[in-house]
Amino acid sequence: MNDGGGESDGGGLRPVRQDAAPQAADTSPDSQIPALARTVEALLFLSTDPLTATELADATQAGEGAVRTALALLAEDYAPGRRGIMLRELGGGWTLASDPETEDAARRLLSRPRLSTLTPAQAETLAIVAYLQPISRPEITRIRGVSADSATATLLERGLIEEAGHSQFGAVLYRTSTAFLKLFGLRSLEELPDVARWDPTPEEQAQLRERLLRAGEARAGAGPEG
Amino acid sequence: MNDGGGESDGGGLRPVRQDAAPQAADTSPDSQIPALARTVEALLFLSTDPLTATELADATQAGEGAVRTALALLAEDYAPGRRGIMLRELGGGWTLASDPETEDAARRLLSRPRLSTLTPAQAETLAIVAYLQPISRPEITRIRGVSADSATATLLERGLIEEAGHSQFGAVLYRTSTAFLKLFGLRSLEELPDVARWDPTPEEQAQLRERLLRAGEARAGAGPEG
Amino acid sequence: MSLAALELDLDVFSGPFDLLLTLVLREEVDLLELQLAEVVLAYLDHLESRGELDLETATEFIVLIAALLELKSRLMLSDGEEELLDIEPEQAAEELLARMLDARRYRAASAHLAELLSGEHGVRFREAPPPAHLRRTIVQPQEGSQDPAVLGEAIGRLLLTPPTINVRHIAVPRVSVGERLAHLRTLLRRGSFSFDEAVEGADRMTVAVTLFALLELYKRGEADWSQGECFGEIAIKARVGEADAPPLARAGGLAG
Repeated sequence: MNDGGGESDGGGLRPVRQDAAPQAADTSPDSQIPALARTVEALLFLSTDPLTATELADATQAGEGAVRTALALLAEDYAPGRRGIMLRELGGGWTLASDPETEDAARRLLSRPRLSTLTPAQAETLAIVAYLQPISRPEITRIRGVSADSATATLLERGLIEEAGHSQFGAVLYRTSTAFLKLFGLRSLEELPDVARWDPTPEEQAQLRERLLRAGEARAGAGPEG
Repeated sequence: MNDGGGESDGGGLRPVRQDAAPQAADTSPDSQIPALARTVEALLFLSTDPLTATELADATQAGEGAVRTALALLAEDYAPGRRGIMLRELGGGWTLASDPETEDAARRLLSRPRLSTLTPAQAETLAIVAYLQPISRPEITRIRGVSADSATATLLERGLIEEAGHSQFGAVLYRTSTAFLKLFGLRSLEELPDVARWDPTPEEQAQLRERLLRAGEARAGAGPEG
Repeated sequence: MSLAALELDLDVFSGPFDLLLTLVLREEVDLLELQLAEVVLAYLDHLESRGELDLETATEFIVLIAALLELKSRLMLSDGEEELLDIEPEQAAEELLARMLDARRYRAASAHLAELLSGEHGVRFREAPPPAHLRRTIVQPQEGSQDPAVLGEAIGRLLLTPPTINVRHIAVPRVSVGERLAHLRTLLRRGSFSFDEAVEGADRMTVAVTLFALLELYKRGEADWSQGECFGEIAIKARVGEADAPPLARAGGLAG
């Protein structure tokens, strides 16, 4: 999913030779860049992976020579040190990347949400896994009444839950991790608070799992059931 | 997550007076943009969500005023029609977007089409969520008069709406997402026109009410036969 | 095509569907005299003659006809069985008006949204995830920084059961879908039966709930039903084999 732009492969940062773009001189107002370069710029901006001149030529329906000229023009504009974004040649293709000098700020921005509190969907999913583990994703979904896929993915990524084998039906099972215990300051799962404190109908006798499934199905409007 | 940042103060796109950023004036080659603007540019490039001036200020560790100056500078550079990328104030913050003129090429390049149409059921469900959020699925169904399940599922999948906790009865509540604001070109929900704008005049309403009432009363006496 | 193009030739009305709606709302056509089944049949004929199904129009039609059905059933039920219904004509009128205004409001709002969306045509955003090395957390989350009560609370919330099915206008349903389901299933063991048999001697409410139960059986693929003609007998038979794949076949029952 995230190829990280392969920013460790060195050598990609070659500045473009200025003389590569002589024909790019156009008659448009000073700071406007030619249409093809603008389109190429947009494509580079939108694409996750580096794009080759051939790919760009196909998409823009322009000749490869014209695309290379446009790239050279952009390379000049996006030369290292000029902007916050740089044009780089990587693995035979072109890609836009943020300037490494901006990385501290980027880290402050991007790593921040990971430390913040859990979203309601994440808290619910985590609670279900914590109290009912091991449990499969379909069951989590049934209890929540709505998909838990993205919450599960985030919890996995944050290392709060982990896989724990497969159910008899082949679904992956999840359990909480050691990191989970640490984050919540618990020595063991035994220390999870007693649900009875928050139970809206404590008189119910059935197992927690069964009750959660029943409530979830009622919420999802699983249809009238006597 | 989306705090709206309160920068709905319009006028965000005001070109900057050069003298407004005296500290940023550096000795670099003519076309180099000031360091803060470069960092802001990089952050806007990296983030998939719109960023508020506050978020940018936190990440860059600069003052909000300086960030706004940098944004104005970038807004000028990324003004519509100048490049293949535009800077826009959308979804409660600032974000970079491709110029619509590059759409044909983008469509050829990217397999994923831009969301361009909604079915009437989806549009109606989205409108109800947009105006009445947070709102549960049963409520949406009540207003539409028909089930909204599949429309809700599609809107969720496309990221236009998201979960927003639970109602007192445990039904999942929905609200519109930042992606919704982005895709519909809105800076905030406040930009949606007052829904009363589409109401019939009070006179028309009174008339309608009276007719309905008379219909009901007429019924009370009549002996209906299916 | 739009629904406006649907021409009707009914006992009490002939003209376009749109006009019919207007007249019903203005009470110039008596809904109680209007056979909604005829409207549905006319629509089906119309579809057949065009040879294609326009989903948008079909959706619109279903919404409108469902609204008419609801309105009509309220009008029918509001008489004679008041004790079942907690609703006065004034209240019904108010509620109906509110619903019509709501529907109209959000339909207009949805048109506005569609316009906004098309105005943004071609504007795309970058979806690439930021490089992993920039997303990596620098500071490890502090041990014990989260309160375990959050988890207990979440479970408590999930244990909440919403109130049972929303049967809006009915104060106290005396018959449950569950009961009627059980009843139908008993009959179904014989292989087939008619709807009339299933509701013999029953009051209106029970008939309505039984129909609902029948829909449920159909949805679950337990039974098939067919109705040879409008208001004719509804024949119900057990479906064997293909357990959970309800066929796309006609679901008969147009009684209305």
